[in-house]
Amino acid sequence: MPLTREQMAERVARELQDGYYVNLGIGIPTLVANYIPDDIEVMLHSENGLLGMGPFPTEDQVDPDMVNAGKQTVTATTGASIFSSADAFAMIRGGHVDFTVLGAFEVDTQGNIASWMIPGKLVKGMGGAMDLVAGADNIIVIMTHADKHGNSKLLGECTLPLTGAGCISKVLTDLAYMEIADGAFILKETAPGVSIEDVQEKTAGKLIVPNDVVEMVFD
Amino acid sequence: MPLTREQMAERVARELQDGYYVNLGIGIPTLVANYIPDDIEVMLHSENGLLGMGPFPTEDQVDPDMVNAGKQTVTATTGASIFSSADAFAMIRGGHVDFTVLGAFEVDTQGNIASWMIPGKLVKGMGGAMDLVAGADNIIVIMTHADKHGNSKLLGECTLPLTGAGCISKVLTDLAYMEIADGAFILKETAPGVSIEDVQEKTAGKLIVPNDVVEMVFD
Amino acid sequence: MSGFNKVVDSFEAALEGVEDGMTLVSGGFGLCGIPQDLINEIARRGTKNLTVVSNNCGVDEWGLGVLLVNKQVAKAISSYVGENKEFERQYLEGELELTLTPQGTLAEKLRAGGAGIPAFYTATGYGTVVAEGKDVRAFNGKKYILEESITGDFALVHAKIADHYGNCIYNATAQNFNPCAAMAGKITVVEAEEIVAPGELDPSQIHTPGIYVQRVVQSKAEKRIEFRTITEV
Amino acid sequence: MSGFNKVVDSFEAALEGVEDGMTLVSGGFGLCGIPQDLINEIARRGTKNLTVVSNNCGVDEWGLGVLLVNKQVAKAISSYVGENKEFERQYLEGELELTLTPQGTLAEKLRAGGAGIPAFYTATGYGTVVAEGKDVRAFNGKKYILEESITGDFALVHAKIADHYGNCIYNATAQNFNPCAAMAGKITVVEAEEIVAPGELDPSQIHTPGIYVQRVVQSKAEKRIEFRTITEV
Repeated sequence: MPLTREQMAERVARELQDGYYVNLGIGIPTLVANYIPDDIEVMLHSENGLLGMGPFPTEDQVDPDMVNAGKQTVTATTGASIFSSADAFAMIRGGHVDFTVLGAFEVDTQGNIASWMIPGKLVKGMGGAMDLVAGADNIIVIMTHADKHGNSKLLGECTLPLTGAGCISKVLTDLAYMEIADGAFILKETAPGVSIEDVQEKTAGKLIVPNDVVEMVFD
Repeated sequence: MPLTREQMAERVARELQDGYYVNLGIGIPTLVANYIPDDIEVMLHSENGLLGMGPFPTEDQVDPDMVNAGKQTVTATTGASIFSSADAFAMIRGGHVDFTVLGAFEVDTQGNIASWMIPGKLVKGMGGAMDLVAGADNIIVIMTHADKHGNSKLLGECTLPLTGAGCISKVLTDLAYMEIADGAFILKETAPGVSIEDVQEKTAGKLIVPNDVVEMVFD
Repeated sequence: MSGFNKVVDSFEAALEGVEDGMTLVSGGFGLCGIPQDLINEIARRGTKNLTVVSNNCGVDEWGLGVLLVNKQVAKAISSYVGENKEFERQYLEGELELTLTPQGTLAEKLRAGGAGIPAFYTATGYGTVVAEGKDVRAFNGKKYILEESITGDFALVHAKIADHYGNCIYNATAQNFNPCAAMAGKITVVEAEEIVAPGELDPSQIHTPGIYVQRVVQSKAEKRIEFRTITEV
Repeated sequence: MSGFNKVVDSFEAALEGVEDGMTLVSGGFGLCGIPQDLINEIARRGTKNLTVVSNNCGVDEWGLGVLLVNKQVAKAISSYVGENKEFERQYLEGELELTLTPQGTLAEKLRAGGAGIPAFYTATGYGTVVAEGKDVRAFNGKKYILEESITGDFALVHAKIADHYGNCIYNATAQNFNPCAAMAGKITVVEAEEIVAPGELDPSQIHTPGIYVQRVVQSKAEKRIEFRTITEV
């Protein structure tokens, strides 16, 4: 069975370590915050200028001056800091954020990522996505393995305009967890009940299947 | 009579306007603060991170954490702000400081300035001088017209290593006030009792003497 | 008062000198921390053919969207222009020029503009359309592109507190692009929720020193929320 | 405690991992805001062949001068190294390498290093010895030189207050190069006069967010004054 959105978030959350500063993109990546293991602490970085993003406010706590990078009302955690956009991106660009989770339309075997623009559709802008992919050392892309028409999103070469070049080395899809190295996707884990052949069939880019592929386990 | 140090400071202070942010270099330029006209207000910028430098502290006010760019203990004026060295030089480099007064060893008719290094003597460093001359739009150099051996410090081409190239357009010496334009010093004012010939004699670089040179007046 | 008293008593006075064809830099992120009163005054003046530099372009009837509806904007330099139907329409019909700029690059361009740094290298955008026509250079084996700084004829800023000298403090994440915008304006105008006498603010706790600010005016507009998200208790 | 508790209980633990040949970035301006306890610990360890990046190099027996006397410094990157006889002697005898860097450029190089900007253009130094070997480029008719950023293996920082998470506030002009140094360290160590629990500091009033800081230690050294200048009353 392909992973649900929640399982994808849960799997990604296993990459978190105690003391990590983490930036979660909009969409499925946001769900990762729900699966932070109880025995560790992470601080969420929001690129509009907040380190230590807390949960949504209660009605009483709502403050128009307190939003996240998705422009949603949020709170700050204990020990948070707040700063300018230039400073927020200095943290990203300077590699100070330990872990970044992003969605994408396509990823390829060169570590390229396309996530912001589909030609012919209205361009709304890249926001902070280009900064995040170029600045972070440790990025995981989280997306479905194929689009709704069944076309693979894991390619030999991205077809859509890039968000960043050569900057992605980890991809989690609903079917598998893969790393990118030496011009290929390297299969590391499959979703429960998903066969290696299923993954191969839906991966358009070169896929290397080592001997030690494991099946993910969820409670 | 050549101007005294105090008269030089007094003459420079006449360039100040109400609301100016001003950076005063070490030495004679510091004295300018003593001649700020009563009917205007200026704020002094100190490049170690203080806008709104006040007088030296009384014994009771001395704080090792409160110093100026000369590493002297100082106070902050009402309405001061304090910031990092990077921010302090952003103000200088970005042209936000309205008026800068600096000493020099030599100035030439190309607007070059040499003020930080005499070959053969120990090099202590340029500190913030190169940033100040390159960043400020409105700089006045204040120095003696000739060195103690009688050699002119106003040259066709600086002989000492430069602090900045093409950035000086106003020079006040103990003999005269000059502007620099079109490859020449243009005499604007002479010190009381100093003749145009005196100035010409001690100016090695090309000196233009317009018809409207005036003599400075001091109370 | 002294030449450092930058407080003006009307939005009209605050924006005196804004002319057709100028570049305006605006603080704010979405609808958070935007200089709404100053935007409204630009609308009232009807100034045309403006270039606006701002992370977003507001929504249809709030934020910079007010100027879009009014057809005052010729060009936008932004990182994200969603949530705005009028923007879409004008852009698709070729009435509006748009230069999309990555968010961090945009913030840094403004800070650099204010700091007298004409250009800097960044990895952001390397290998993408953003890099087209820009210098590429490797440092320590990694590729970077050269980005030039931005300044504006006017910068519009929203602060929580400003003193008479223009020293500003921002509230919470309403800080966002405001300090960057404040640095980048030839004339920086601050609308503040509260205006205090010099000396009221701790010198070490000022976000934007007054040297960057030319005018201060009392703000009055409501604050709107773009996406109200709530934890139910 | 959590992985964000960065407080260590000794200077030895604070500087674990400092090795011969490393680059150390230090905050401070003259003797103001210097991380004296951390400098003393480097002296105690006797680490050799260090490159120190700091606006000044202390005086003969205080500040980084302590490391000079100890012959631990191979190279200094500074803007001004006066007030230090031992520095003079070592430099003149060829024991010490010195790269003089304009003060504002040095501050910006550290900020850029921390911000992931590998290089930037500045007018500072154009036409001088500082420009030798550096790219020159014109923007809007003015000439600028390309300056590369600096990072250090360790950054040593002195703060007034730090919380357990490494969020820092500096006192008065003891701020100076400290926020720049904090950004530029692979491992940034803060000595703080006061250490408080997270939540004690206003999030909007933090000078250096904890993300830049790896270790925090209680400082104890006295503060010295380089030039005590007094207004007689």
